[in-house]
Amino acid sequence: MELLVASAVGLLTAAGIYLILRRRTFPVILGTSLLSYAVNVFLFATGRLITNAPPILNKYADVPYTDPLPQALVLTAIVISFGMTAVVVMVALGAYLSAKSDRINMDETASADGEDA
Amino acid sequence: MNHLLIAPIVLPALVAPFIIMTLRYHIDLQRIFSVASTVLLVAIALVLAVQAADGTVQIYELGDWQAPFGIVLVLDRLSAMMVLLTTLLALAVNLYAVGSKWDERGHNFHALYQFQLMGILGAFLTGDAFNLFVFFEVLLIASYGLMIHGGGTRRFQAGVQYVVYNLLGSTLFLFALGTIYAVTGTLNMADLAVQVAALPAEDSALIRVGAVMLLLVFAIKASLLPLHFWLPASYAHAPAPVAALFAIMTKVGAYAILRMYTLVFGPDVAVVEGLVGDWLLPAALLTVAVGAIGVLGSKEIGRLMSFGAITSVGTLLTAIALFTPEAAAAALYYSVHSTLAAAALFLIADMVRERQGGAIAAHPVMAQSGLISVLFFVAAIATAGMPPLSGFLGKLLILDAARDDPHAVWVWGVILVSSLITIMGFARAGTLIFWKSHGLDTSDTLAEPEIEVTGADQDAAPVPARPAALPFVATFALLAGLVALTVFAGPMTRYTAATAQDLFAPGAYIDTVLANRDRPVTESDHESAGYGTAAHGDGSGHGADDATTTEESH
Amino acid sequence: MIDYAYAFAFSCFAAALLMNLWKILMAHEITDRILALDTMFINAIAMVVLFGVLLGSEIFFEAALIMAMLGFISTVAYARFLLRGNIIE
Amino acid sequence: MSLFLIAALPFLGALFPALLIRAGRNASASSAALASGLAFVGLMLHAPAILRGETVQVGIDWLPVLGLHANFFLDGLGFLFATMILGIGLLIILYARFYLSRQDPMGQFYTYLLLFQGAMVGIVLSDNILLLLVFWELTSLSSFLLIGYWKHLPEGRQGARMALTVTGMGGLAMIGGMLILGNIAGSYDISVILQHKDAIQSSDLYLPALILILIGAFTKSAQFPFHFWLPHAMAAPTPVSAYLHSATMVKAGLFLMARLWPVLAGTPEWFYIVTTTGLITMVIGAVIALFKDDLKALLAFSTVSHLGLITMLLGFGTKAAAIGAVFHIINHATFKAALFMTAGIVDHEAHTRDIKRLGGLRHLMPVTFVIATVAALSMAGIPPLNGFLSKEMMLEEASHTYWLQNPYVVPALACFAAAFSAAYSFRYIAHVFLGPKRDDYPAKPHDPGFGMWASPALLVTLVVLIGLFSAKMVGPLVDAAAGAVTQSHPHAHLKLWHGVTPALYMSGIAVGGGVLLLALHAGLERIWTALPRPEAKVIFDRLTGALTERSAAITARLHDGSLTRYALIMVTFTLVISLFAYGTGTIGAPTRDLQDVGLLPLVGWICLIVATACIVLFHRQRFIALILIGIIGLIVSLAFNFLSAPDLALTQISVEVVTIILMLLALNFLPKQTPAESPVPARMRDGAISILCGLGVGGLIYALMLRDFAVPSISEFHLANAYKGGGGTNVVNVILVDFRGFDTFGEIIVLGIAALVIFALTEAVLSTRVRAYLLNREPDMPQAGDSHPGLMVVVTRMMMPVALMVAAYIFFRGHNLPGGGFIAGLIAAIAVIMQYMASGFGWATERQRIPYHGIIGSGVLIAAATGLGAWFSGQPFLTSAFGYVHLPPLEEFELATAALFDLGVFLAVVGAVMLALESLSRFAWQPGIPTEHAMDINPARDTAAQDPKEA
Amino acid sequence: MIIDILIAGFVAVGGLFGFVGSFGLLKLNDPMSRMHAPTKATTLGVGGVLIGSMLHAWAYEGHISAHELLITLFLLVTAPVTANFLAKVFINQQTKPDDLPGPSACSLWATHDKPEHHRTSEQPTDT
Amino acid sequence: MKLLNRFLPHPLLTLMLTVIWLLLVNRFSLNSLVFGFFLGLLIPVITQPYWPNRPKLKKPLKLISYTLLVFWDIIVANVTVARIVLFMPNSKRRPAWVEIPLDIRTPEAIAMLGGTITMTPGTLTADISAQGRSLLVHCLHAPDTDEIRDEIKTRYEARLKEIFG
Ligand code: NA
Ligand code: NA
Repeated sequence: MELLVASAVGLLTAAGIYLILRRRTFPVILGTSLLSYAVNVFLFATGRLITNAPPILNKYADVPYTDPLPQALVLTAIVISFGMTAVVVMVALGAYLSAKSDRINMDETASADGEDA
Repeated sequence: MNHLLIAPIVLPALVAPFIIMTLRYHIDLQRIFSVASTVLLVAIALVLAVQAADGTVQIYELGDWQAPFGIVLVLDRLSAMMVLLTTLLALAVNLYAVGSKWDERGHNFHALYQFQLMGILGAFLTGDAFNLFVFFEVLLIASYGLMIHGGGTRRFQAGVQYVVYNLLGSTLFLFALGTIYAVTGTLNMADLAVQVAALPAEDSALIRVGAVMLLLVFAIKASLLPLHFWLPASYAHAPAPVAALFAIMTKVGAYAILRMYTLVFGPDVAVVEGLVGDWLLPAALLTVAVGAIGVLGSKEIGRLMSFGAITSVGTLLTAIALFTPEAAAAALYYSVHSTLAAAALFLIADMVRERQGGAIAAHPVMAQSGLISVLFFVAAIATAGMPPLSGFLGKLLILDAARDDPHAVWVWGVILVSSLITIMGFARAGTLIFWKSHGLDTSDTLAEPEIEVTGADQDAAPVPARPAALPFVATFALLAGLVALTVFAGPMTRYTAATAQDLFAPGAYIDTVLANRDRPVTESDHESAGYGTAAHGDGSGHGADDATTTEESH
Repeated sequence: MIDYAYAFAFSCFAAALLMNLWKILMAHEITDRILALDTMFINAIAMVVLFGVLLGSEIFFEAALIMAMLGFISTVAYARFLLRGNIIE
Repeated sequence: MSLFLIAALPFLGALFPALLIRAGRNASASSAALASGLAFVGLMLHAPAILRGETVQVGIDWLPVLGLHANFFLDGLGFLFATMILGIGLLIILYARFYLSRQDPMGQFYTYLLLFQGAMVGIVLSDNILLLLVFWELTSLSSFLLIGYWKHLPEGRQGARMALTVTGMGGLAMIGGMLILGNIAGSYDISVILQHKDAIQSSDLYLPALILILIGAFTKSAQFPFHFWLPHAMAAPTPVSAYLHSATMVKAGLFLMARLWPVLAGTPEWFYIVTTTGLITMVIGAVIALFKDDLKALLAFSTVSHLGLITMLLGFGTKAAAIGAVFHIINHATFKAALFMTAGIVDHEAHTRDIKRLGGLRHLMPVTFVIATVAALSMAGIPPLNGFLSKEMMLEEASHTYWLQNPYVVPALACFAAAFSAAYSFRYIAHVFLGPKRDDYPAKPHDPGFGMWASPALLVTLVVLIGLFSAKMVGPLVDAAAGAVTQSHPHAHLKLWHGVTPALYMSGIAVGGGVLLLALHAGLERIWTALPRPEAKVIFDRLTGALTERSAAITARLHDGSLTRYALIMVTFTLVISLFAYGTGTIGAPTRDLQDVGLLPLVGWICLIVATACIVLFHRQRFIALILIGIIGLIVSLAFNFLSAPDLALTQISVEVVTIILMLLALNFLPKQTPAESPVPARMRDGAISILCGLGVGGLIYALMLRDFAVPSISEFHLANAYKGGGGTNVVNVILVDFRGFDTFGEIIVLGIAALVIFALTEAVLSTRVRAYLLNREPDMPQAGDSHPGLMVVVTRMMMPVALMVAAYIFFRGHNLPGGGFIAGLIAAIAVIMQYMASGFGWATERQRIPYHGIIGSGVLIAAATGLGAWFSGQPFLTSAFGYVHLPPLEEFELATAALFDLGVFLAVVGAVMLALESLSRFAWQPGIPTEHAMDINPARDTAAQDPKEA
Repeated sequence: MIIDILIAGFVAVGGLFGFVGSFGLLKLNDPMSRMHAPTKATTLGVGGVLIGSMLHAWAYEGHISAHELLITLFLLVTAPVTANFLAKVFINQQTKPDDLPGPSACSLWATHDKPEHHRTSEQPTDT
Repeated sequence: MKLLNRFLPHPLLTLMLTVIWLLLVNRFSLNSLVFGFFLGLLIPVITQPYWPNRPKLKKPLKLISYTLLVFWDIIVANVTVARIVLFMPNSKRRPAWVEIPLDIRTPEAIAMLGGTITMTPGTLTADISAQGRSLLVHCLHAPDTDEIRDEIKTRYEARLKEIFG
């Protein structure tokens, strides 16, 4: 089980990074999405894996519980990364509509010229 | 419990939603509330600084949950100083934003501004690593909004880059926190200090990875080479007051490095032995060099200022990377200086841009050229580290602190040579912008300053008519801060030296934070039997049924 | 016997999931891809419910409920995109 | 007068001229003179004590951590320099009042001048080398302003920048040297350092310190090879040149060498570096000066030469040479300042400084002629003027100095330079003032008013008097100053006639040689012009130009705006550093066993892996990539369910759907395909890096999962106390709203900000020409006719109350079972989004009563208010309270403030999601679309519309 | 025992229908037909499992569990909308007005009712 | 009656929501009933603007028998579809489009019919005419399209017409 989770995290990370290294905003946003899946599962897995032990206290039985803390952290992380994704989508759209290009790289050298060495 | 401790976070967190809810269409009321809130923050920060000045560490246990189980805010000399610095900067910049009417060029400026402050102040105050992440995100997302405030193509494009780069940073932050939690089982910084110090040295690889990833996250914020690439475009294209406020953002990264790498992963912690020594200092020195080269090679005033900021931050990181109390004290002094100086530079750059565009080239003489050139001159010598201002003293302190380091020659060489290059760069820019204009025909351009929209401001909202004195007051205030920092260098360095001593002997911090860890939880009047068995994934329930669990667990 | 039934049902839904995946990847028609994703959601609901039954736990109910609701919304969103480009107009 | 006040007066005075210029030029000048004069008087009050050989000291701690103290002391050396700085300063102020024209901003001039004066006084009074450094660099800065005073002249700008660059560089080197010096001596206080000669000279760091300090001194004093900036600084107005390049700035370097002479001099290193430099400078300066046609350039190179002379004397390291140096400093200041002023007068009156265009002025400007002649003769070393006296002393010392055991090098070169010195001095007289009167002067020259010639006249009076009555006039001063330099009590034998000494022969040769050289000048000049020689300015410009170009190129290349590259560098750097961290540590054995893999996880894993891989493969087809993202979200949610995280599963799937809606809204406007742009090698490189990162991250989490916590996690506390202290059985929810409610507070603020940002951005974009583009935009896919299908509208209408019911359910049970405000908020938002999607933006917006901004704000405020409520019971922010209420006939139920906090979360989420989506939707909204009906096709409506018509 | 058989039966039949639904998606050879299989079979498959779950709760947990009905209801209500939308996508992308039996001689199906498909001289009257 | 209308503006919806709440909490208790009823009163007020012109049911009780009929048909439909999917070769299958002219006019009724068609044997509502006077139905296997049209009209539409009027 651990191997499945670890390999999935690894692949999501790899795919995310590969897409972030593309040159248009859309694949880059896809990449950040994948990366946030990867990191959420990563963070979740730091509580170690266990089935059928949700951290819902049971009055009637002495049952095992998984580590609730990483879950709470992941929840926070999911929400935050949602907010971030929403913003990046929006900024990218704004940039595309203004520039009529969704290239993510900009030409920084095309600034004004000075002289008089 | 001293509720004033949380006031710097709660106050903006109340003012911002209030502005959003009720004052969305009343810019003047927004201004009043925003400025009033910032003034109040300054007052609070002053009181906190006074309280922290004698070295007492105060904690604020949120939700009344004792550390390390709940989130705790910690006020010590360092956080008090950074909070005060932030609020002072924020006030000046806020006045500038109001005076220059930058706040009118888009929506929600003041709400975002307050949220930004909340994030920054929270980051300085929190004693919990994950909470630090949350505040980083608050300050980042607010900064995204502020960065693209007012719109414009270039600003959007730079905004996308800024956001994406920082998203990568945030992701790395979570990887780091996950790793650290998975090894130590805790998130509280003081508790981490205890646990990491007790880790067996023969099982160090994983915590080392976590620690170094965390450092890289902070290094991104601090714009350490080669993680600084987000900075030039973002600062150059951000609205001026925002760029000026951003001057503190790099310090958040520097602060976090200093905090985590003295408290948790301190120089004498066995498991992180030799982790950063070999590369952090060279990287910091390269940052200085690249910044200086950038200053000399910039053709646009915003970029010039950005690279000036990079040089400063590189110098700061150089001092931090030495990891000695003396160097840390120098770094703290220098960080105050460089924050004010960089902010002033961005505001001045904006004044120039407003009047003649951003190109570093000759233009017809602009309105208030003399006054602005004086401001530029002062800010430039401060940034370049020329006497008599605090930049010089800060650099001297850093050079002095580096003298016993084996790499002292490099530190001295790079900092001094970079200073020269920076001086050349600023002199070149200043003479072109302010002096060369006098050689041009000035017959009909004196009356009406020509506003040349370049780069960042394409198709942005039209620039409003010339503002009043407030922008100058704000800029003067920042420079006056530099002067004060110079004149009162003695008391100031006594404070930073004491702060640095605290940092390198974090016993008091740790003891204060963890003082209540064994306090039992007050029983509610309800039945509680049968709860509380923990099994961290191995399926075999262990741990007791009640509050005694906590006593056993640590 | 009941265990065999569960095992059978699990296998059926697992197979269904894999078939859906295959269809999503290999379909020529875009409608088939969306349809397959929708079906995947429904099969997943079944699995969640089955899993709950197997563990005798009720905590999976909400997940199933919400998946039913959200699977629908996302399918409609995909389809609307293809119909009008604009999913909210 | 306190030394503090003396040092501060010029700085304080600097404030006034700029302010008083509105009251007139005289007021401005007077205020400057007053400040200078007061300081001068204050200084003179100390004269008796100083001339007795005493020193005056004051000090306060400025930066004790560093050892930077604001300590001042006044000894003979300091007194000598301060006297020159303030005295000549006064004369310059007077001279400048008449020199500057009406167009020149005089207030600025005096402000800069006084700033400079203050910095110079500071240098010479400092008893702390760090303090000295502060003033040192201040002179660079203020002289930068003075040299660039005529902003409209490119030479001014360039000269100023060159001066700043060169002297700034020297200053920075000196910082290094001073820090070393201070560290060897254990103090930065000069009076302390001067006690540590042996420690300093025996230190390993002596040579580096010496070199660094000397670089500072040499650059400032324009010593070879840093001499080239000085002539270019002549672009400044003449008063500036007269002040900076006769008495003050260039002498700062000499002052420093003299100041540190007791601890630095006397070693072979010192001798060879300083003497040689001085000698070379003296010779080169003298030779070049002869061939300069610009009066000020001639004087500038003569200054270079004389500075070399003094440097050489200091380099000799003997007491007598030091006395000579001190004496020549005085003499040079008097005659050179006077010469600069006369050059200024000539320029002012004749409108040219070109010697070739001058001549015969003696007839037109007799007063100026007299002043210039006396000063020039002094410079030439003609008795009985003061220049002769000190030059004699120099020649005397040179005559018995061995250079590499060679007795002839120094005297011969000194004599050679002296001859050239005499020659250019004579040329200044002969080619400017003598000769026939010309009729082609650019202007009609005549003697200026008294105000302008008073200053040089006073100076030449001194030249004469010092020459004649040297012992009386300056004897005590020279003794005191030389005493300070040599740390002894020397007695200088200043007199005109020393008898027939080698020096007298050499003087004679020099004067004779000078006359000869002047006679041969025309011929020599042809040779000089024909000689190839490096032009320092060209080299400097080329160097700085190249440096600037290179910097611009490097900067542009590094920061070219390619996020792709930035990200690649960041990822690679992170990977490398992390691997380094891992590799330098050691890893223990696993402590946990692997868990079995069942069918379900395997199938889920396959789906996830395949979908992820396919996203990479098909990412160019953006819509398909979004569908694949849907699979990943689904599987991750299932995995959370399977691995005991029901809350996460709910959150993941809800967020997933909202995200996809968001992306689809955006994709509508974006290109639907991504072009293949990166070349194959780049893709392979990216792939390799990505795979390595994936392996790293996967390996890391695998290693972590196989090991237990070092100590039990803090979450055991949460499990143990969730119910007892937090009142809930869903521990994750209790952590979110109670144990770590502060995180959640931050989290909803993040969400709220995100929505605000999106809103603001929409407004920003739609307020530009993008709006017009959007209105005229043709859809890039074939659109179906029916935009709001009735089936969907009906179903969503029915579902809305149900969905809200579900949201309420999820909300209320969250504290004890999976759920909570966040998920409930998303579900409620989705219920509303359904209306937007089914019935249209306009229709749904019209039905929205409360602005989403308000919902966000109220959510955050409710959460904050809940937190603040705790203050009223004396508890910290966010302390929760809960209780159990029993109202018959109802069963007992729980009331918790955490629910109120969660309500804040709920509202913030609803508001944020809706505001974000609504903002995005506005991009597509066309104002023309009718909004009164949700359904495009509604036969009931049509029938109703027809019926009245038929009736 | 009987209840076990019932549970097992429902669960197994549910599984079978789930399989059939997805298999149909693969097997059926035209896009419109493929929409039938998951809409109906998969929904029923889930229904079977849900009834099994209800029975299980009643038999083993000792209480009547009816919330599974909600999920069933949800699926039943939403499935037609999904199918409708996908069908419209198909009609929009793959067909022209003439490929379908017209609603009447001179009108269009809603999906085709866009400017470029309006037949000339048409008068929008239905039966 | 007026008073009742004031406090219970949407009795049917309130009832439905209360039942849904009880289903959601899955344990009957007085608390749940009271709270569910409270929400059942509240939520319709919030959602009211989103459902204007809510149709009045003429014979609401007939809805129950209709629902049962459809449930039964769904099960039959699935067996039919399963047989076709599993055992009928694609070559023998006769998919077809069928137009169903509509007599009902209420959008809710049409939607219900459309939903019913989709969930019942071998048919799927694909589209509606531009004026909403007929439905386009796709049949998975329809050797005789007229028969299908007639069955839909008699079995379902007639009943819905009764219910909605
Ligand atoms: Na509490
Ligand atoms: Na369906």
